[in-house]
Formats: sequence, structure tokens, C-alpha cells
Amino acid sequence: MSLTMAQLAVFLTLLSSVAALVFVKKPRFMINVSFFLLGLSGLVAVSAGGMALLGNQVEQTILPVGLPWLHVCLHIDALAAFFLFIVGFVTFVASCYGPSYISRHADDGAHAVSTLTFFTGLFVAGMYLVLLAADAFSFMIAWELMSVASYFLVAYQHDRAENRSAAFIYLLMAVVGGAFILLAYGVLAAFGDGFSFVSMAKAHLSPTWATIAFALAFIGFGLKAGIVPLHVWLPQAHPVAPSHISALMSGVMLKVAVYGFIRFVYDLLGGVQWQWGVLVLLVGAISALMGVLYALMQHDLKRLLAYHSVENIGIIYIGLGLSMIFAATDHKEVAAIALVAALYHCLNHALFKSLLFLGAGAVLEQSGQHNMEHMGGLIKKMPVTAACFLIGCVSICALPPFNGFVSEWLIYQAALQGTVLKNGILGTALPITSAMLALTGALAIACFVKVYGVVFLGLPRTEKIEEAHEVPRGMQFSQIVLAISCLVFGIFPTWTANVLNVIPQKLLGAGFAGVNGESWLWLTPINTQTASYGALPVLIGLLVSWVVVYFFLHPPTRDNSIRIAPAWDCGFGPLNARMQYTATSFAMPIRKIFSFAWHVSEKVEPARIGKGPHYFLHVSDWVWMYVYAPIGKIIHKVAERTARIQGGDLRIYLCYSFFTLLFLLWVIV
Amino acid sequence: MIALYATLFFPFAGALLLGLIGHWKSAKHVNIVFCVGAFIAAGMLALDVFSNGPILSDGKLFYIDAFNVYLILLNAFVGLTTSIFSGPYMSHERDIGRVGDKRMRLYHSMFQGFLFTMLAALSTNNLGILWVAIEAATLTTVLLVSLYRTHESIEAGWKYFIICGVGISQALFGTILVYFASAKVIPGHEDGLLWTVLQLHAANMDKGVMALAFVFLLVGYGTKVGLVPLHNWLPDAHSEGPTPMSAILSGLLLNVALYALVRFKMLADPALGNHLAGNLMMGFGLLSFSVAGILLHRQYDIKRMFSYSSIEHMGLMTFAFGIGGPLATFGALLHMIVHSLTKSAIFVTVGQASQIAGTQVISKIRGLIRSNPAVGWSLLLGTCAIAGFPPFGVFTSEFLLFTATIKSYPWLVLPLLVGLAVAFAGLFRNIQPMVFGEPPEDQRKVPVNMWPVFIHLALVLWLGLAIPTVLAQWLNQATIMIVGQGVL
Amino acid sequence: MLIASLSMPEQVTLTLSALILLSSFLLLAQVRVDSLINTFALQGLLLFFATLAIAFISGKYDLLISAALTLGLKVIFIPILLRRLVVQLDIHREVEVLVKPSLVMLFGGGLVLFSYYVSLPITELSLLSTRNTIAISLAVVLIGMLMIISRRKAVSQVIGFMSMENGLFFAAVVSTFGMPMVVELGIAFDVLVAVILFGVFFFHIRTEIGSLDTDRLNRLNEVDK
Amino acid sequence: MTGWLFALVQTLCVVLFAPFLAGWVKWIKCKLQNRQGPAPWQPYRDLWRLSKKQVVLADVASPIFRAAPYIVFGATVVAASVLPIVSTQLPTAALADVIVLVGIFALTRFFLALAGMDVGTSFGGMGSSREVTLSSLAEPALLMTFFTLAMTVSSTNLSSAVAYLSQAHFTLAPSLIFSFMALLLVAVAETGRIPIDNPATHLELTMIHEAMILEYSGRHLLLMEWAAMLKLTLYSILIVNLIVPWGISLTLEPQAIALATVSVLGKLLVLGVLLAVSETSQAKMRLFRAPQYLGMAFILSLLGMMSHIILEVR
Repeated sequence: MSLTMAQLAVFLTLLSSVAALVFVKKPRFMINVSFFLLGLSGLVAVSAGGMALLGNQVEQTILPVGLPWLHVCLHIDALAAFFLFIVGFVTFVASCYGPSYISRHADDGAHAVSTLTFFTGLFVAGMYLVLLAADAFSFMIAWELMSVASYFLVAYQHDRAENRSAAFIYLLMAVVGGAFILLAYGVLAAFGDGFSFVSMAKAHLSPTWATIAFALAFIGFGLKAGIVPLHVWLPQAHPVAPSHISALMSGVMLKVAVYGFIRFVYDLLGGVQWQWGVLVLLVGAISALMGVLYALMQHDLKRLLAYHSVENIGIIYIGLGLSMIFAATDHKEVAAIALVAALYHCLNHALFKSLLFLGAGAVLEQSGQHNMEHMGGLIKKMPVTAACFLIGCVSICALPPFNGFVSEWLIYQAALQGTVLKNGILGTALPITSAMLALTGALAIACFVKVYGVVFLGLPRTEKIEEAHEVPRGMQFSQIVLAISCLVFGIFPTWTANVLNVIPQKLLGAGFAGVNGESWLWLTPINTQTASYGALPVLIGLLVSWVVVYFFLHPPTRDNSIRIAPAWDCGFGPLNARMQYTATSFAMPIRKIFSFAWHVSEKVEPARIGKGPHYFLHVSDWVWMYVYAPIGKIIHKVAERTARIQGGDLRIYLCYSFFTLLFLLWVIV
Repeated sequence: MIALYATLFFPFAGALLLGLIGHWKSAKHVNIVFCVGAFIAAGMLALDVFSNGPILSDGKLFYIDAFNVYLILLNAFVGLTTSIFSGPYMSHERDIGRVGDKRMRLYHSMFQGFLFTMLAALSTNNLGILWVAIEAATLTTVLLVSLYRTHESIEAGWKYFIICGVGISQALFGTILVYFASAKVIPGHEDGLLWTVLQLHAANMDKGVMALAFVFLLVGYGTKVGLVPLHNWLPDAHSEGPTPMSAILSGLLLNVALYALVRFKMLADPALGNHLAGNLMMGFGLLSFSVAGILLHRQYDIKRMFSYSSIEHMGLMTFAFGIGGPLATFGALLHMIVHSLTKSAIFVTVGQASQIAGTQVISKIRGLIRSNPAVGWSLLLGTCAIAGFPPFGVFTSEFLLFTATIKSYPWLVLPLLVGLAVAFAGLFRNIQPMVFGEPPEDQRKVPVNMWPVFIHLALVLWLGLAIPTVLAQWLNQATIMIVGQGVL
Repeated sequence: MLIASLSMPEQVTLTLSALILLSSFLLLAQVRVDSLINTFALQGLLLFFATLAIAFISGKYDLLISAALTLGLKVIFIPILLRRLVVQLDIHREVEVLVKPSLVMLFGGGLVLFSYYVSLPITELSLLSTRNTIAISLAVVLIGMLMIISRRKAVSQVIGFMSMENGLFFAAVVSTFGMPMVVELGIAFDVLVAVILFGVFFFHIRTEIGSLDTDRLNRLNEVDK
Repeated sequence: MTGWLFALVQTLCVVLFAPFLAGWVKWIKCKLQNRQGPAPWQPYRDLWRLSKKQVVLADVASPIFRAAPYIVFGATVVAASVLPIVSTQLPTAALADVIVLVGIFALTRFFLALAGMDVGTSFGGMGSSREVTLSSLAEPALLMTFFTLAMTVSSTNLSSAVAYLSQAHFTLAPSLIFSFMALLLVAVAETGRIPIDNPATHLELTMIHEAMILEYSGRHLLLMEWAAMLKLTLYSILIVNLIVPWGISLTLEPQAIALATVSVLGKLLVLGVLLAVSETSQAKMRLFRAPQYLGMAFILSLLGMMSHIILEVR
């Protein structure tokens, strides 16, 4: 049943693509139809995932396509269902957002928009299919479909050269990642006969080969998930896509990569080794820290958010690493906590990152630019967006009582069980990573204070901001939905964790006991004495105290009117927008303190006649400078050398074949 | 039987007739008509073979089995679609005065002649005739390469002629050696080169001679396949000739040469009893694959670039045949189809693109999607297909090939993957600016006929999603013939 | 095997094959275009006689047909055609400068040794008593290739190509008493067409670059881009 | 039920007591600098005056600016309610463990910083920037301290931790020593005292917390000030109850509670004196030396956890 619905969802997405082609001539109508179908598919996927997850169903079916001896095999289980839920939900929201967002593109030629909707459909279909695939072949097809379709979405606004190069780098790294994944599957297939997941799960690998397979999968899926140092495509590709696509890519596609990793390591490979866990843990911690540090230095709003995706993927990987370590050392309950934490964070990040990207899209549409330094004061122009964006910021900063906090809290709880480990390396790895996680969280707060303060608060920095106004209903609606769900998943963690608990039960053979402990109010991973978090009571406490204080301070006996007056300007004439702190100046102290993390080039041009002083700041990515750029150079050099064999001289060409012949004769005789 | 002779007759007659009337306005239609005839005949032949198995003509001159029947069908098909494309293309070339009546006649006649030689090479049972036909294919195309009579085209034609001539002579020497070896085991002076006879006695033929013979054949036919370092003629010939010719060169000739090579490998393997032939082919394949991939980064001419990608893919197929084993062989056979479909489609598109931009220089072709969406998208999608993205068929074959490699030679996968990534980067860094962005003003409006491309890409897509049973059966039988066991 | 132990026709065959080898060395050394063509015709003639001899030794009289083909094609038609061409192109008096002729000669000698060394496994099996002629034919093929490599003029390259064909033909004759007739005819036809096309190309190259110096055909490359 | 009632009362008490502690510290400082300082209960007078004043709001101020004081104060009150002060039998402690406590403090800081950015004066931005910078260093150190504690007592629940510490016979655990030193350093930074920040100054080059609330007036200012005092009190209570937990009652019997209350009050006053002494004896450091100070705290806390893992687990 749930699988049938999932297939229906896929069908609907494909239908929306078809609609994009059919109604090419009538763009506005096409947009509505195709986004309606997309949203419908999202709902269907949500319900399919929900059913399968709550009912903990496992279904399988075989479609009469694919290789003659290996037909496409689809399945759905708790893990796939959970991610299907996420994908479906964000798809639904994005397709509520999309129409009014891209209708402005309807003017620049019908083809452009139909391209966008066409590939959006394929992209979502690809993600669904990745989750449903039950054999390596169809998995790879779906995976690459996802990559290619999203490539066309990234390249959508292809007039600007940097968008093109971003798309190129994105696709290139997608290709490399796909190759690694293919290899990983190939290793499994070579040991256990056949490409179906069932037979792969049966494969018996020697520890060495298992580690090789793991490394391949780690790199392959990591390239898509965007862990440091494989993240360079992410901050380039995500910002240039239209915002609802960025939401889908950043909020969902990265999760699909995480799904692939979990599926491969826990389900297919099995026999987790603790060294893998340590690797995942450390890479995750580094990704989290570097992600937030780079995010702090950005002033392109969407690029900043993209770097935060790197950070959050890092947090998810920390959770996975912990669970792998505990699973390998046979502490299944703790492993379950960590795994649930990771999954929970997948859900949360999908919610608040989509929310933030949609909000960013609204802001971009109104302010007409990506650069935060030219925004400001938008909270008065677009209150709804501002409110939702605020909720998004609070959630991503992992502040109670919103959802981001729950998952990080669970990760901390899992990390604090590190004392049960007998291994010194692990014992030290855990605290270090939790320290980095703590640092990450604190820096994230700094970063989002900067974002919100610079974009929404203070004085408008350009005239365009002055005539900004609230976005259309559809865009508001989707943001509100996401904001509410951020709160809901924040204050009902016990319920969520209970539902998620079936996944570790399936993958590890044990869920965590304490979750359905004393009361549904208390989220208690182990037991109440050890740790507990009552999200709803905290929220109620906050509300109550606010209300009490409010009435205490507003006695009816006194007039509580407020006098509006200009802000105090130290007597230097009125305040203007150029006086307030910019994003750059706000982040300056942190830039000074963590100067090791970036390659900062700073230049001050003194004032000259007719020209005021200028300050140039360029913060660039170490990884790009010292890993990727050199590779490009090397390839160029090698190509230059190799080109000499095509020198244009006929007789030399003949020499090649002549000496090849002689050589071969000499070899065989 | 009738179908077989019809398949050969149509292009032959077409060559003769068009040699007389090739300059007429209606010549392009006549051209298409003959191709249609050949295609229908080939289709009937295929049905015949499918229903009652391999056909051996009386006189034993022709032999159709699962290995060559699908290639014959493919040739007839690609020939047909290319002829459809070549109509408007060539008349535009004539309008802008690049070719005159005489050369139009030459072009049309040689087009059919080339198809004839290809079909003959595929359908013959006599390895000597196989050589004759492939040499004849060189002769028919050499004047097409230099059709434009520019310095470059003459140069390309001359290099093509000399290098392939010299190479193919080595193939002849190899054939003589095979004949020599067979003469020891096979009674009857005339049957000594008949495939049907040879394959029965392959195991008893002399080891040393067959080894020598295979080396000569590898160098000889390898030159035609375009294996590095014997490939140098290929980019020149592909880039300088008229585009329809590049399409069939890349789509058909290379395939046929590889077909010949594999036939001889099937003889050499039982005779040698070791993996020598396979190893040689793997070595050449890998070398061609990597060199072509890296050279994609130095391209300035769009057709040259795609001819290098042809070298890369031929290298891949050679490598796959070299590995042997059912999975790899099946993949290689499939790759022959999808590559020739995709590559000919790409060359057709490239032809349109270069006519639109009025040049073949990559840096001057810009913003195709804006100026002519059909061409731009076809180019982009075709490149995606050839780069091995699903759901296109190239992905399927490469998937099979890689997994087979992992099974038998795990460490060889790394160069393959590196090569793949490098080649991909080389292709896309050139393609993106051509299709994306704003078009320059001086682009011309040309009559484009993209149906061949759409059909080809649709077929490749279909093969990527599901391989029809008929084809699967043929490929499987061919695999059984080549390596002794199938995948189904 | 002692040459004395062989019958007279076999001795004749051996001598002829030696002469054929010599002729291709002559080709390698020849600098004047017209004498190049003559030498080529001479080689064809020797090939014709060798074929006859082997036909008589083996008693395979269908070899006579291929002998006739050789005579008609390699001795009469091609040389005449080439001569007319060079006269028309007015290059029959041209003298080509050889680079390090002595070195090329030495290399040719090395090739003879090499081909002997390579063709040992074949010669073991040959029915023909004059079996080492196979080594000679391989040598002729390789020397023909060497000639194409070492020459710059299109005509000389074509003649090198043709002498390769001679080598192949000789190989077919001495190793297997010729190919099946249909193949023989096909090959002959191909050679015929090839020569005509070469003729066409001479004119094109001449009109394009003003001479037949193929080293000036080097525009298509990947280096200086 | 009595437990919940008790928690409510205790929260009220600590909220009401907070201004006195602030006043006490200030008073001691004045005495140490032999000045005629204001009486310890002066803060009550200030707050009362503020509550009567009319609010003057900057015209560019947004709803965030008006909501922030309530959020900040309310969150701090919630934090106060989950802290075991005189008894470990605190039902509310189950609502939020120590990580949640840190989270709640972070929440207050988030909105405080936003409020600073809101009016668009350069002071506010400067204050928020400095605040988040410093806290981004302080917060990890604080968390690490709590982690070490949690690992030792194998619980992140504050009341069970305090109970464990108060019952455990005195052990000289290096991990705890390091952690408590770190806790002291962080607490000084977090509560905005010398040498990191100076609650008394309004000099734009030095002020951090004051810069953020510069635009506030009337009841908004009252809430902000009170929240700051409350925060100081909470940190002091944390310190005294974790470092010298003896005397806290493990039950809810009245006399035990009375005893505990006395002891806690005593400890707090002593701590206030110590704070005053340290503030008098040193000067505020430059902003860019603060990172070293906090880095020191971070290293200490990390050392604490390391030494726990390496030396004490087995």
C-alpha cells in the first residue's frame, strides 16, 4: 500500500515534468499545473512515508524495466519511509512557494520556466527513487538522475559566468561521487553475487575489503553530502539556483546522500568497525566547525546558508560517527540514541534550512540582491517573512524550545555516554568532538545574530529596500508551515523519537529504552536521574513568566503609553544607515580570533581626491586554494604534454604505428 | 536470403545511380529512398535471423549470426537517419558554395558506397573479403574527407589515406598468416578463410602463427578503430570532412573495425589458449581511453573534440572485449550500439550548430540554447548521454563494464574512473559555454532538421531504461559466441 | 638446409626472393623520381617471376592468374600511370634529399634480421621448402613502411606503400600459394582504386601547397593551440 | 504537588533576592575602594523607579526590540526555576538539565544581541558583536565544564549532580578542580564583570552589555537590568552549589530547607565579597585579550574532561 503510494508520488512528479513540456506555450498555466502536481506528489509521499514509518511496514516490488536479468526493484522500509517523509514534506512546501516565486521568470521566455519546472520534477522523482531503490543499478540511475536534473536547475540562470562555473563544478563532483558510489556497490556485488540489496547484504567481506568499500562509500556519499573537504561545490551551487530549488537541494538532497550512507553502511555493509566511526566523527566535527566559520565570513545570504548546510551535515555525521562507534563496541542502546539523534537532525535541518532558504528567497526577491550589506530593516516591510525567518534562526542555532535543540541535545547525551567505552582513543575523541560541537553551536548563534540583525533589523541600506513589501500568499504560507513544524517537532520530541526508534531497532537490533519512560512530557534517553528534557513545560514556563511579567508591568491603574522618539545620536545629527554595523564589521572580532581558519586578504585604500577611502576584504577557502586549484593545474599541464603526440607530422604518426608493430612483435616472439 | 541480398543491393545500386544523378536537386531524396530500402531489407533480415537462426548463404560467402545481425540493422538505421540529416545540410553547404555539382555527385555516390562496404564487411563470411571491404571503406571515404578541397581537408585526407592504408596492409598480412595457419588444419584451398569453417578448427591452429597474426591484425584493424597510438588520422578526418560523413565514420566505421578485431580475437583465443589477445586489447584500450580523455582538454574545434571522445569510447569497448567474461562483453556489445547512436546524433547536432555559428571553432559557438533551443538542448543532452549519465543507455553499458572490471581486475577501475572524470571535465568545460549564455549577433538562421537526433536520443534513452528482449537475446547469443557463456 | 639440396626451380625462387629484397633496398636508396618508378616496376617483375616459379614448383596453376594480375597491375599499369602523373606534375626530374641514407640502410638491414627472427615460428610450418622466403616478404613489407617514413615526397611515399603491397602479395604466394581467388581479385581491385585515388591526391596536394612535400601538411595538430 | 509549590516559591525568592546580591557586590566594592557607596538595596529603588517611568522608544525600533526584554527576563526566570538552590528534591529540575540551562542562557543572549542590533546605532551593533564573539568562546568552555561534571556524576541533571556531590565524601579529583576553575572564569565573563566587561561603565570603547541595552528605558530597561542581576545570582548559585554543595538539603523537610537556605545565603554573600575583591584588584582587559582569557577557560575545561577520561575512569 505505502509502496504503491510512493510509486504514485513518483508518477506525479514525472507527470509534472511532462506538464512542463506540454504547456510550454502557456507558461503561467503551466507553472500552476506542474507545481500543483508536484505538491500533490509531495503530500502523497508524506502520507506514504508516514504510513510505512508508523506501521513499520516493509514492502517490495519489481518493475519490468532495467537490465534483462536485473529488473528495477523497489522497496520501502522504516528508514526509506522516514526520508521519504522528509523529501515529500519539503517538496510540498517548496511547490506551494514556487509558483508565485518563479512567475516573474515567466516573462523572460517561456522556455526558461518550462525548463525549470521540467527538471524540478525530474529532480524530485530522482530523490524519491533513490529512497525507493532496492538494487544498485536502479539506485545509481536514480542517483545520477537526481544529480543531472539538479545540475540543470543550478545552471538555470546561465547568463552569468559564475553560475555556469558553479554548475560545472557541481556536476563534475557529482560525477566523481557517483563513480565512487558505483565502486562501493561494485565491491559488494563482487563479493555477494548480484546487485540487489538483499544479496549485497548477504555478502561476506574480509575486514580489508569491508574497509575499502566503506571508504569508497564514505567519499562517494560525502561528496554529495558536502562534508569538508569535499564541500567546495556546495557553497557555489546552492546559492545560484532559484531559492525553492536551493531549499530542496540544501534541505533535502543532502539528506538523501545521508540516507545513502546509512543504507550502505548499516544495512548493506554491516559489521561496523570503530575506526570508521572515529573517521566519521572527526570529519563530521571538522565539517561542522569549518562550515560555521566559513559561514560567518560570508555576506552573500544564500552562500552563508549553504555553508551552514555544511555545518549541519557535519553535526549529522557526528551523530552517525557516535552511533557507529557505540555499535562497533557493542553498546547498542547508546548507538541507537546517537542514530536517532542523527536522523532527528536530518529532519530538523530539512525543516529549518528549507525555511531559511525560502525566507532568503523572499528577501532576495524584494531586495533584488544577494548581498546582505545592502539590506536592513526588512522586518517592517515584510513582517511575516521576518517572523518565520526568526524562528528559522532560533531553530538552526539549537535554542530551546525549538527543534534544532532537541537533536543536538540527544547528540550530547550520546557523547556523554563515552565513559562506557574502554578504548582510550575513543575516550578522547568523544570529548574533543563534543567540544567542537559546542563551539560550533556558539558560533552559529553569532552568525545568525549577524544575519538577522543585518538583514531584518536596523535601517534600510538601499532605496530598493524602502519599497520592499510582503511576498504573496503562497510564499508566506509555505514559510509559516515550516515555522510551525519547527516548533512542533521542537516541543514534541518524545513522540518523534518514539517513532524514529523503529529504525535503530531494525538496523542495530536495539532501540533506546528510556525514550518511552515515565511521561510523554519528558524526553529521557536513559532515565530521569541521568538526563531529561521537557520541551513543552519549558515553553509553557517561558510563556507563563512572560505573561505574568507583562501584567505585573502593565498595571491598569497607570497609563502604559509609549513615547516614540528618534534614537539618541550623540548630538551628531540624525542617524543614517551607513552608521550601523555591517555584516563585515560585525564578524570582525571573530575573524581576528579565528584568523587561522581562512585565507584573508585585506586591503585599505586611503582616500584620494574625488574618491573616498576603500576597504577590500576577500576571505577564501583554504581547501579550494590548496587542494582543488592545483588538481586543475596538473590536468592542464598533463594535457599540454600529451598533446605532443598529435604533432601534425605524418611521418611521425607512421613511426608510432611502425614501432608499435615492432614492439608487439618483439613482445610476443 | 533475399533480404540479405537486398540489403547489400540497395546501397550498391544507390552508389552507381547517384554517381550519375547525385547533383540533382532531388538527389537527397533518392539518397534517402535507397537508405530506406536498405533499412527495410535489413529489418527483414533481422526478423529472419531472429525467427530461424543464423543464415549461411549458398556459396558460403555471407554468414549472418547474432553478432553481426544487430550491427547490420544498426548500420542501416544510422545510415538512414544520417541521410535524412544530410539532405538539408548538404544543400546548405552547396548554397554557401562550399561544394559544387561534381562534388555533390561524388558525395552522394560515395555515401552509398560507404554504406555498401560497411554492410558487406559485416555480412561477409570470408575474412579476406572482410579485409577487402574495410579497405574499400577507406577508399570510399578518403575523397569525402577532402571534399572541401581546403588545405586542412586535403591534409586530413592524405593522412587518413596513408595511415589507414599502411595500417590496413598489416591487417592483410595478419589475414594471410591466419590463412596460412588454417591451411595446416583445414582441407580445401578455398575454405581456409571462411569464418564458419575457421571457428570450428580454431583450437587446432598453430599457436605461434596465430599470435603473430593477431599482432598484425591488432595493429591493422586497431588503426581503423582508432586505438592510441595508431589514432592520429581520426581527429583530422572527422573534423575536416562534411558532417554527415563524420557521423557515419564515427558511428559505423569504428564499430565495424572493432567487429573485425573481435572476430579475430574469437579465433585467436582458442588457438593461443592464453589471455594474450585480451591483455593486448586491454592495454590498447586503456591507453586510448586515458589519452583521449586528457586530450579533450586541449580542443579548439568542436568536431575534433567529439572525435576524441569517439577514440575514448572505442578504447573503452576494446578494453571491455579485452577483459572478456560475459558481463564485460555484453556491456561492450551494448556500448557499440549506444555509442554509435549517440555519437552520430551528436555529430548531426554539431553539424547544425556549426552551420548556425558559421564555424567549427568552439570559442565562437555561443548561447545555442537561446538562439536555437532544439540544437542547444540536443547538444547538451547528447553530451550528457555520451558522458554516461543515466537514464541514457551509455550509463547502462558503462555500469556493466565497471562492475565486470571490479570483479576481474579491481585495480584497473581506478584509471578507468579517473579517465572518466577527466574526460567528463574536458567535454563539459567546452560544451557549457557553447550552449549556455547569450548568443552573438552574427549567428545565421539555417534550416535544421533535428528529427534524426531526437529519434537517436529516444532510442538511447529506451535502451537505458529497458533493453528489449530481442536485442537482449542477440547480445546474449553474441556474448556466448565470444566468451562461451552468457549473462541471461 | 643446403641450397644445393634444392631443385633448380626452388633455387630460382630463392634467388628471386633475394632479388626482391634487394630491389626494395634499391627503392630505399633511390633519390630520382623516375628511377624510383622503374625500380618499383622491376620489383613487380621479379614478383611476377617468383609467382610463376612457385606455381610450377607447387603445381598450383591458379597461381598463374594472380601472376597475371601482378604483371598487369604492378609491372604495367601502376608504373605507367605513375610516370604519366609525374610527367604531368613535372616532377619526374626531381631529386629528393634523403636524411641520413646510410642510417636508413642500416635500419633496413636490421629489419631483415628482425623479420627473420620474428617469422621463425611460421617458417617451421611452411610446406614450401623455400620457406625462409616468408621472412623476406615480411622484410619487404617493413622496409616499404620504413620508406614511407623516411621520404617526404608524396610520390615516394606512394611507391613505398605499393612495395608494401608487393611484400604482402609475395607473402601470400610463398606461404600459402596465394589467397582464395575472390580475395585476390578484391585485393587487386582495391590496389587499383588506391592508385587512382593517389593520383587524384597528387593534384590536390600540388594545387594546395604547390609541391608534393608532405611535411608541409602539418596544420592539424593539438600542440600550438 | 508540594514540590511544585516549593519550586514556585523558591523561584520567586531567588528572583527577588537577585538585586540584593548585585547591590551587595557593589556595596562591598565601594567599601574596598573606601568610597561612600549606595546601600545594598539600592537596586530595588532603581528598579522601582524604572517601573514607574514612561518608555521612550526609538522610532526605528521593531517589535523585536519591545519583545526582547520579556523574552530575556522570562527565560532567565525559567532558568532560575530549574536550579536546585536549597533542596535537590526539585521536580522542576527534571524539565531541564544542565545542557538545557546553557541553551536557555543562549536564548537570552540571542535576543539580547538582536535587540542591540535593532535600533541601528553603532553602539548596539558593537555591543552585540562583542557579546556574541565572547560568548562563542565562553559557552563551549561552560558546556565542557558541565560535561566533565556530568561524566563524573554520570548525569546531566543538576539536582542529581548536586545531590551526588554533596553526598560523596571529599575526593580530590583533578578533573573537577580544572572544571571549577574554568567555571569561575566563564561565570565572570558571562555575567559581564571585570575583567571582561564592566557593568558600571558607559564608555563606548569598553562596554559590551551596557552597549546593547543603551536604547532601553522604563520597564524595558528594568527587565534587562533585572535579568542581568538574576543571571549573576544564578551563576553564583551554580558555583556555590557545585563547588561547595555541603549544606544543601536532600529532602523537603522545613528545617532542612531552612538550614540550607541559611547556608546558601552565607555562601552567596561570601562569594559576593570574593567577586568584589577580585574586581577591585584587577583592571578590565582589552577586548582582544579577552579571547586569551576565555581560551584559557576552554583549555582548562578541556583538560578537566581529558583528565577525567584518562586518569579517573579506570
